[in-house]
Amino acid sequence: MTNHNGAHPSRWQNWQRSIYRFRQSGLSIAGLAIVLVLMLIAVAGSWIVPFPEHISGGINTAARFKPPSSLYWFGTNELGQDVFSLVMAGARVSLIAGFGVVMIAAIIGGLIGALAGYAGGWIDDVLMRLTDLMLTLPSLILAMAIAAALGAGLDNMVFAISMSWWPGFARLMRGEVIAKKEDLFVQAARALGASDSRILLRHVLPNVMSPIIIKMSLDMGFAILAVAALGFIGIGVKPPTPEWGSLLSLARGYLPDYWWTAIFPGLAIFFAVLGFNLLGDGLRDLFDPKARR
Amino acid sequence: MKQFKSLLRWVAMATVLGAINTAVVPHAQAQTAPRKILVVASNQDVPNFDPHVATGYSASALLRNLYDPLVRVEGNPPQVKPHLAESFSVSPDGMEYIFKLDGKAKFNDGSPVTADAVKYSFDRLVRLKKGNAWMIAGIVDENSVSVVDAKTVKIKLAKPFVAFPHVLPWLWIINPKLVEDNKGSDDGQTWLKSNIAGSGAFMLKRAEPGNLYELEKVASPWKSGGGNLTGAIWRIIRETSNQRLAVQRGEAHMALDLTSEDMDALKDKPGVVSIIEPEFRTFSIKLNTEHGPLADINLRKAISYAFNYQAMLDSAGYAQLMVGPLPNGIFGHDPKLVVPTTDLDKAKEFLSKSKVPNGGIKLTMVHVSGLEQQRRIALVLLDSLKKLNIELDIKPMVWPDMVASTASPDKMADFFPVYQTANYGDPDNIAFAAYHSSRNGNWQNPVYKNPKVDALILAGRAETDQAKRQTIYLDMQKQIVEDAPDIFGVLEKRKLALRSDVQGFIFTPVASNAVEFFPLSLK
Amino acid sequence: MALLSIENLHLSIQSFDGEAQILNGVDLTLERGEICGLVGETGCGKSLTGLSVSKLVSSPPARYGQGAIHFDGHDILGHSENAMRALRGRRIGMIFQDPTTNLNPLFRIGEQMIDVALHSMGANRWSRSAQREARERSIAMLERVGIHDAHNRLDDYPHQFSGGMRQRVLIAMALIGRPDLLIADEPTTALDVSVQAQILKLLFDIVREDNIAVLLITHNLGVVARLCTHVAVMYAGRIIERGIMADVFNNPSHPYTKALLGAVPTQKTRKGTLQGLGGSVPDPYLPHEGCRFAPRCALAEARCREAVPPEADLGHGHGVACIKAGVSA
Amino acid sequence: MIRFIIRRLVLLVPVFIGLTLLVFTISHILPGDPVKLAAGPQASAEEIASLTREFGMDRPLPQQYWHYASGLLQGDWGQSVLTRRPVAADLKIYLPATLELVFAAIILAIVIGIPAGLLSAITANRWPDYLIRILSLASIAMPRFFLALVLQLVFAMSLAWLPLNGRFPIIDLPPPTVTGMLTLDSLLAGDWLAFTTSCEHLLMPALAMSLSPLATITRMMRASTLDVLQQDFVLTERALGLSQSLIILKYVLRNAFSSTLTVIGLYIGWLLSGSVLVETVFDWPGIGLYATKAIVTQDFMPVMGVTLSIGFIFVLVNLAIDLLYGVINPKVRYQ
Repeated sequence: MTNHNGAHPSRWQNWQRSIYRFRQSGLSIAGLAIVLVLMLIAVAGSWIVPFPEHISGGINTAARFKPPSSLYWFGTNELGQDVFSLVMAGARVSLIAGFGVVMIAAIIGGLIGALAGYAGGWIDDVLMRLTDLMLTLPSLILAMAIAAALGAGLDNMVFAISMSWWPGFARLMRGEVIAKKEDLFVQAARALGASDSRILLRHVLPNVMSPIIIKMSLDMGFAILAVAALGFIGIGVKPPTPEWGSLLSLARGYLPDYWWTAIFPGLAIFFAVLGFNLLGDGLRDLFDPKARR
Repeated sequence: MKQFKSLLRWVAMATVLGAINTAVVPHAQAQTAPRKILVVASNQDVPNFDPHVATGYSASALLRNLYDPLVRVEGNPPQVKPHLAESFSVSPDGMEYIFKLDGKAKFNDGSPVTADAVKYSFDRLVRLKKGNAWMIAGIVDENSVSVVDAKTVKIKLAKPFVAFPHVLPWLWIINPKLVEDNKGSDDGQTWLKSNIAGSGAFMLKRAEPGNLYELEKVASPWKSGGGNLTGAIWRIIRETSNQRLAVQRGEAHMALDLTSEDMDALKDKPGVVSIIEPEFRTFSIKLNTEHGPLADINLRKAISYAFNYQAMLDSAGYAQLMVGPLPNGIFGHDPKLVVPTTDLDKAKEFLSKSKVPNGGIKLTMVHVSGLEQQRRIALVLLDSLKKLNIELDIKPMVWPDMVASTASPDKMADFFPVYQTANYGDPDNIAFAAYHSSRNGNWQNPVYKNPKVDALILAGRAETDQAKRQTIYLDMQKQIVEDAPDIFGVLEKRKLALRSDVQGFIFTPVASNAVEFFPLSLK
Repeated sequence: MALLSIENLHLSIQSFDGEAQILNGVDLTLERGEICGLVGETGCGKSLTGLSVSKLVSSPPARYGQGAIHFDGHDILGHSENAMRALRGRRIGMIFQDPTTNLNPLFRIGEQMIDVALHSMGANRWSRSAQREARERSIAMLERVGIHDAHNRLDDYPHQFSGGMRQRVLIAMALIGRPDLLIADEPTTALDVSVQAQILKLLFDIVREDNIAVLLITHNLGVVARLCTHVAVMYAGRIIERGIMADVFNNPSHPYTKALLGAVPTQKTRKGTLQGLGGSVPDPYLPHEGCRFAPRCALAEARCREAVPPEADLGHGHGVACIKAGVSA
Repeated sequence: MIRFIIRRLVLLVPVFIGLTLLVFTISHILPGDPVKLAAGPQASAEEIASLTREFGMDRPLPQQYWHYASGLLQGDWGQSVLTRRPVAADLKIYLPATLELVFAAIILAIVIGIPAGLLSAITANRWPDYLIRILSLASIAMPRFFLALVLQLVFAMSLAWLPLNGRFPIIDLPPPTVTGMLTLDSLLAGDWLAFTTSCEHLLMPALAMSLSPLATITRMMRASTLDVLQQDFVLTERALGLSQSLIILKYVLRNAFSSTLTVIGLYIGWLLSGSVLVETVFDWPGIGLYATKAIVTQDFMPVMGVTLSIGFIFVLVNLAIDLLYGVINPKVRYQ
């Protein structure tokens, strides 16, 4: 792809073009904006929230089921807690839980995939058959079973979901490692007598990071959705954790009269997942444009 | 542009064609069959139909209509009414009961209900020691029941029990011939799990576990009278809001598990009758008096005074605060009893005398996961304990796990919330189950034991003189309040919603959600 | 009046890097029975000229600046898509380069042939008799292009045919509607040499029998020499020399034509005497005055760079767009 | 073709065995003791022991697995420790309900997704395309359970156009069970009213479940249609005068659809596993609710039964999709 002045496009121009493409699609920018706002809320959470005491379980039963007003932006719930504060606090919970799921899955899946890809032979077959089998099993039901067995608590829930989430990363990592394994610089490193683990860690892994990062950003949205789904079914959530899924599930009984207790947590889940999806799509176009939309 | 329109026409046509096979037809009103079928919405499934094994209000409701007990209980305050036994007499010392069986009573396979059937049923109940057997534990044993003649039964109690007639409505009579034919190796339990051998006015017509159970009226019920119902459907609807909407839209005639919010939503809806009545159904938080920080009486007192009773009442909606261990209005209840109220200064005072004068400890509370009311009370407790600088770790658990955790004091959490539904309108029911040390290790009274209180309870059980019985229970209540084994909670009012075309429903404050269909009819 | 006459056609394509001026005033005429070879280096715009005749260049991003394309007297640039559909397949046939990608892989040959035949007959797609008639015509046409046992082969899929056979099917499809004009864009380039000769011979027998005008777009001067009646040489979106094939090939006037012909190795060429042509095709994105060949032309002088050289007529249709024409290099 | 099918079926056997092994090990690794729970609180030690023996929990793991696997072959999928009901019987009741929901969702997703993707590709970068793209991005992010609630709120509660929940008005008797799917059974019984009522009950839950696959099918269809439009044969077909709608709806559609097919197979698995969310909102007695109840009481026989049946269905559906792919794409058929 030679351009006007015939010189081969420098790395900087490639970047410039990708940034142009990223900026060009308004959706990716919207995604980035939502994710940044989400992170801001998650970090600054309890300082910027009108009723911080409600987050840790404080109640005010005198003000039960107040509709949205200037005092309570999203109205109050069955115990008089400010729904806006709970939803804001829920951002931190969901973000951390979602990130936890994606991180654990990436590590476990990454290791298994790297090992399978690099070792090849029967190790590859065994590990990949196991991964394929895990993919055929219903992930949500497995996650529920594990979470219920481990007992209530966000950490158990995150672990349970990541147990059925890692196969995706394993497959991706295996494909990337197999592709990079044959590259010249890896052969050269092996020729220089580098040990297998050194090659894998120093040479191969750094070069497969970008597809992994893209998948992590894309999966973040769906991880948040999975955490909310489990919360919705009521497995693994310990009061007073303000987790969006459980907030929505509790508020189900108050429809249609106290609609705000359900609608706002639901919208929060929707926007968070939408934000990460848009950002993920944008990043995918940024890093490897040849991947089909 | 023209060519683009033709393309649109093609695409639209393809979509319409596709949509036809998921036909969207305006809400065709399924015309109700001429039969009169009562639809009851409940969130509790009925995994087992064996009358001597099953537990839970939904099982009691269906069994009550499929089988018959010796006597029924009806009205407010609950009165014992004849049923299989047309009459019964009690010996002066209250130890011997003689029942005269109704001549017309017959099982649904045609064979008459004889004294032998009654003995067979009681013996099986005592033998299995499951289901409602706990109600007559230690009172009726293998040789209590004897057959006088085909239509007369004599029951000699092992110990005096004033409220015995009130317990009988939950002890059903089974058809010995059918059960013997299908005895199997477990005394007929497997067969009776999903088959019926009763004399009730209804038969089990259709069972879709997890979805619905349909009862159909027997061709010629032996008991005369009753409503014009030809059948009833016990429909499982998990979400209380869905139950409320089902009644609102006429898809169900009764909803049994409504919350206060549901009742508010139903207030002025056409065709809906709301029933909000006090009932002998206590809710309190048991404290672990034997193990852990709460063994210290001063800490228990401090917490009892720090607890935000008003917040609990607000979140419970249609309810009233309990005054002491016994439900308000029951025989022997002392309305003037002095019980802890939210008083932070007293709480701090007791706290300073306790082993942890400035708090700084972490206590645990378990509650049934999915039970909304208990979750709210747990949060009220968490908020109240903050004032004493005590942290609360709330653990939602599955009911079987919770029951298992009450087996021994060290396994039990610091706080253990308990609903106690009176099966019969007598103080002994709550007192014995919730405060007698023989019940330790069970979820009703996991750990609390006080010999003085045990003696008072047993005395109350045997005392036939009403006035003396009254003073016994007054002393008992004072002693229990002094020991502060529980945080006394609320008496939740029973919240039911009926369609206006349901007739003949009489509210009975005892297990009113176990609905009896026989007297009911539909307009 | 000429069957096809392209007058001063300008075409530019909008893209991310700016607007590329592809055609810069193309003039070309074609009569029935004439076979005109349109030659030029890759990227000079000859394929786009072919596509423009049948208005297959989608706009946007393409834009016709000025000029017109008269087919049978009507300017097709003004035609609507439906009007063009009436011409395509019935009056104008087209063949493309690569037979492996020009047949829909998921449909039987017969299905595609019958659809094209139905269109060329203008018949109602759903009538039974029209379909039977279309099937007969397809079989006849396939036999004519040399596909034996066409009756059974109709139900075969494209991947069951060799490259040559597939090109024959495409020829049959293009000519089934008995068009007046055939535009063949590198019809044999993708085939191997042995098959090329057969296909070309087949194509031109039919063309001569049905007296079809042909615009043959190719970069293979040997093919033009053997088969074409006329030739037009294109450079950077403009026809710089055209005329009867013999005139142009025997005494090329435009330096670029000379260089092109010079680059073709013949038996007489001795080792090492083959001269290529320096420089590369000008960049369509940059504005340009004067003769576009100037930067690479040995005879170029100041005048060449000022104005676009008009087309001079050297007698019986032999035109050349170079002010220094006739001067031997 | 037949050889191709037989080879694929034979390959399934190791997959099924692998599935049973995996599910068995997972359920045994999980903490929690269902027998003690089922025996109930008052159960004495020896009663728990007798129950453990009855369920064969005391035997070594490999033996337990062998007993379980051989049982599977004879249709004995084990017994729920809590309700003592055979899992196979429960699955026979609950599985068709979920399958009906999942297939209705997939049909909706295809019927709406394919034309939407096609339209979006044809009108690339014009308002219909942008609208469809934004809607599909939003619907991928929309949580099914929230959408189900909103649908219920709007169409059942306020507009009362559609029934609130459940599979069939319980007053009327459902049509005789043949496939267990009410819509099909009522068609087989020729009962038009039953068919329309069961469709009404099916519409909202199916819509709530179909949103994500619908959005993905639309995006996949758009991408593959755009690719196909670049192909040479489309230009040839235009050059030969075929009408735009004929080219799009016949020639481009089949090519684009064949590459979207694989996504549909993957989504069936996703829908089966996630149906519990929609079933909870609409009280749809499917395997989702059944599994949740079993999970909450840690009764792992039903959980294994549900997980395995979903796994088997997923594998079979994907085999069917591969065969269908062969039908559409002749080149594959003769390899």
